[in-house]
Amino acid sequence: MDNLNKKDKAQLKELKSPMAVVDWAVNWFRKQSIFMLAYGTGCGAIEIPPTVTARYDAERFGVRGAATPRQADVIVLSGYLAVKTLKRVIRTYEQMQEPKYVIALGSCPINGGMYWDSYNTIKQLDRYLPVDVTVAGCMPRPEAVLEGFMALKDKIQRGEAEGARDYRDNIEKYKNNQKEIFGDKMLPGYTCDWYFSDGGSF
Amino acid sequence: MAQDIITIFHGPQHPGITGNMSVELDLLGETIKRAETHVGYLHRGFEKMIERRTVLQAFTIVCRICVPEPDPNEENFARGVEELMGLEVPEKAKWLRTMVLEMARLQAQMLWFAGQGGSLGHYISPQWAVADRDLILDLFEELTGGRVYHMYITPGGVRRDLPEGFLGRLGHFLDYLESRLPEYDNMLLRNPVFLERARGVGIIDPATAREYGVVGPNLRACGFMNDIRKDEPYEMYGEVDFIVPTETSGDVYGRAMVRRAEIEQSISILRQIIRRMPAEKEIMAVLPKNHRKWEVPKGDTLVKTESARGEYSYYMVGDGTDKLRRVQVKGPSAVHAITLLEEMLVDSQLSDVAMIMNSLGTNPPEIER
Amino acid sequence: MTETIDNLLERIGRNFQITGQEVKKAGLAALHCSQEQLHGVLIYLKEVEKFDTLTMIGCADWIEDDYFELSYMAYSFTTFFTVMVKIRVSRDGSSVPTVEGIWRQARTFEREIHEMFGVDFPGNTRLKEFFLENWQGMPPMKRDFDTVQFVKDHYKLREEGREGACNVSVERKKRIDAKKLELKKEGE
Amino acid sequence: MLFTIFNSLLAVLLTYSMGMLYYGFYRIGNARIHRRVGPPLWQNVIDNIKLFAKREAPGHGIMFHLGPVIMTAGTITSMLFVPFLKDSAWLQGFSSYGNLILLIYLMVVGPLGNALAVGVSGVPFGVMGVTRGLTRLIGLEVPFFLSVALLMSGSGTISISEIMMAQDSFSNWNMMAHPAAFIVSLFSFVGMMGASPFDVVGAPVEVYSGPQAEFGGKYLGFLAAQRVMFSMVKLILWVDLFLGGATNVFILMAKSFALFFFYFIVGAAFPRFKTEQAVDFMLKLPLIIGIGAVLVRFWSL
Repeated sequence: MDNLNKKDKAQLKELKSPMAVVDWAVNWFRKQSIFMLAYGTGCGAIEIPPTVTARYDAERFGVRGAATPRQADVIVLSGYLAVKTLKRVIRTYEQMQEPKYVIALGSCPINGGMYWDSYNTIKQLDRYLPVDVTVAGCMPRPEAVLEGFMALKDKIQRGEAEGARDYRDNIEKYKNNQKEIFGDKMLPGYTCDWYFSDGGSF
Repeated sequence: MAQDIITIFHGPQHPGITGNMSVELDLLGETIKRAETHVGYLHRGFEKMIERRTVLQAFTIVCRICVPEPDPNEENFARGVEELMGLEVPEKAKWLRTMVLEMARLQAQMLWFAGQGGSLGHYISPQWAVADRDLILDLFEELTGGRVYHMYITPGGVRRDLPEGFLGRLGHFLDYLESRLPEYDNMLLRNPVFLERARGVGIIDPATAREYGVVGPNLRACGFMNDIRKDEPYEMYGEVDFIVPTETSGDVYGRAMVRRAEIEQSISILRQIIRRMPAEKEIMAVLPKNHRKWEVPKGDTLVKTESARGEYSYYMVGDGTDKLRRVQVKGPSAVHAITLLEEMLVDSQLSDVAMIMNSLGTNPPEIER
Repeated sequence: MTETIDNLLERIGRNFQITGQEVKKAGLAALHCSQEQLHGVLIYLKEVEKFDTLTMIGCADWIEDDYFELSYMAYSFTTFFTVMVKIRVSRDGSSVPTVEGIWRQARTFEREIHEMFGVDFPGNTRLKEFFLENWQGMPPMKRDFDTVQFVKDHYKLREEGREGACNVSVERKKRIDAKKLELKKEGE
Repeated sequence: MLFTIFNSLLAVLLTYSMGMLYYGFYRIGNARIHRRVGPPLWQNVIDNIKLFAKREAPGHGIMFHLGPVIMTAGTITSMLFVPFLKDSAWLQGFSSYGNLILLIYLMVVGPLGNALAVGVSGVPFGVMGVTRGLTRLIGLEVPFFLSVALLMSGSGTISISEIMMAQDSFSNWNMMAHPAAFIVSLFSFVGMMGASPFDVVGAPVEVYSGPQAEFGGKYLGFLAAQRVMFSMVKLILWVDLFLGGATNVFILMAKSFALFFFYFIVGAAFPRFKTEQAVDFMLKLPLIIGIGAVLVRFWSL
């Protein structure tokens, strides 16, 4: 595989135990092949087509679209999330297979952005979902989106992109936060059953 | 039989839905027996936010109402404020606005082309069209500083004068685009499979179109020659020559042909603008003294702009303070994407949903704001 | 004789009780009438004057005087005139019979106003949840709905992670002052 | 015995690596048509290994697990009944025991396994995709059967090896000897490979990705591997039947790549038909040519 770059090679040399090498290799494959589920939750959706098409060509970096959550590795949430959308996003996220990552585009998922006083959008995405990479900007340019993917790749290679594990470990916290918004109209319990070892429910 | 019908949700996360909305479909086999649209996934409460912001603050957010084509929103908002406040816009600014609106129309049509090809599983057309659209975005970036959101057409004029040599570069781009159009035709619009699929599908008949108030290319594909640019000319549209292309079939193919012809018309309008752009420097009206607090007098007005997908209407109410009492937006999708779509989808096939939604130019953020 | 909007208004005024009328700009006129007259005027506009389309139903909340102003904007494709027919309804518990029977697209506009302002439209077949999901409490577009308070109550605005954030105008002033000082020193 | 097992493994390995190579080319070629750079050649291999390296995969009971297994088994069995080379002991599988008619049956096992698995997953899009696949099969099989029947009656045998052996010189290739059969079979070839305009089964904008909608992780990895191998089996079958077979692996690759290139160009140029339009299309032109050729054939007998 001659497209190992210098950084990768340097990392590889530092590894000592065989298991570490296996982990490293698995992470390398994970980072080189990213199936993206582009969920157009907001304005940023308009910059996804340029990112994956001829001008910016994300496929060069192994990023390609996936049709369904089951096949996807990363969910790209492009912009503000209305409450109604958030529910679907959580459902979609829970359907994805581990290891799974979240990239949030734009200022709105970070702190509400220019919709900070809107009654229908959430202000901090990372209260409800574990976000691995946020790309700031209103809206981020395709270069920035690609840069976000590069950051995610670095994170995967280092083995730190473990948002899904975080979600599993702190499921109570996340579910409570989600409950603050949805109230009694929470997502049905079976959507996250597999996160509870004892089969608990919300 | 009732038990043979399955109900599925098409969207909101689905590659075949144009944006973040969903259609609930009752399917018998693959034939749609009942459709119900669900919107609201993008509702931000713009009208509430504009209520809380002064005119200039609100101006920066109105363009976010419609992502694929933000400029008609700016235009409407600016023209509404000017009408309420009685501002007189200099001629150069009007020409610049017309130019920006036409460029926006052009890029929106390219985006439509991309969607139309993608919805049929023809993956060349999105790639080419989106890449060519990016060249317009580059021009926008040079002129306004923004790629997608420009915030260029301000109440009272435009924000910046032309950069040096801009019109020449625009001309080059138009030449390039014109040379590409035959390829687009060969690739998709004359493709036998496209003809097979697009003809006779998603028909809006003229009476329904009138009754529902369908606008834009969707209306013109039914044989009506209605275009706000011609009917109630604004900015410099009264000065430039263009024709309003029409078709009579009212189906997906007819709409595609109307849009295709509109690309040519936009190119021709832009060429005229390049030729006739005045050299003067005045691009702003005489503005109220206090820039931070424009007081909009009491009164209301309705302004309309023709976007690539049809007419945008803004109902704007001033109440004598520095904030607008109400700005109500009706995007072109609001008429066809909810009730009309539900009726159109009945008895069509699941495979056609994406194609019909694309050809109508359905764009959820402008329905929900 | 060419049709003018004044002639049109005069004809309507002859047939109906209009409480006020004005021409806003070329091709746009407003009529005020009572709620009882509304349907008559609209049917007249559609059937006799050939106003084919309802562009939108505007709604403005005049909380000081305690009424909503509903504007039905009819548009004619032959003369390109828009006529706003305005009625006033009370701010709470008001109900206006639907105009769905006149223009079918009114269904959507009424559905939205019902959700955003709480105006009831008896007879509308699609009057259900539209943009908002599971919304309880005051309709959000009413002016007495305080969106900032609502945001504070329901969502957590980001507080941690903002320590480095600074007040832009203060920072800018500091920088300008520093620059001035520098220039001054250079001048000396 | 050991040799047979080794030979079978070799066949699996060869089809897998050939398939990955071809589909790598497919992605790069498509990217070039799209005027972009495209992924590296081995991107498909990376994707595949990554899918196997995923920690989770959704399960829906035993039948769901068996689906991809049945599909892969169907593929490998069909592979073993297709001789890869002529005049060689290598890569023959069990082709001496089987014949064309058996193979036609085996090739349907895959979709069947898929249908069973998708059925238990309960995903409506998957069920719809399977239905589409079976409907399309009606359209594809008829021209295919016609061309195969022509071929069998022309060569006087139903053994693939013998059909292959009979084509000893270029003028003797079945594509030259039976041009009508070849042309008819090309229609169903494009359809069987799942290229546009017949790619109705997994159309993402219509039925998500059809039968694959619920498969993730290792299941999807199996399906992806199975898909490329099955494509290679079809390519090799066509090489055997119409292009005169191959005496060594390089000729095999050259010939199958020519066919693959044809499929790639057709797939890139066209949008997608609707399901019934695809079937309609198949039952018009190819059927007419096929029936005409059959009539001519029996007239001359």
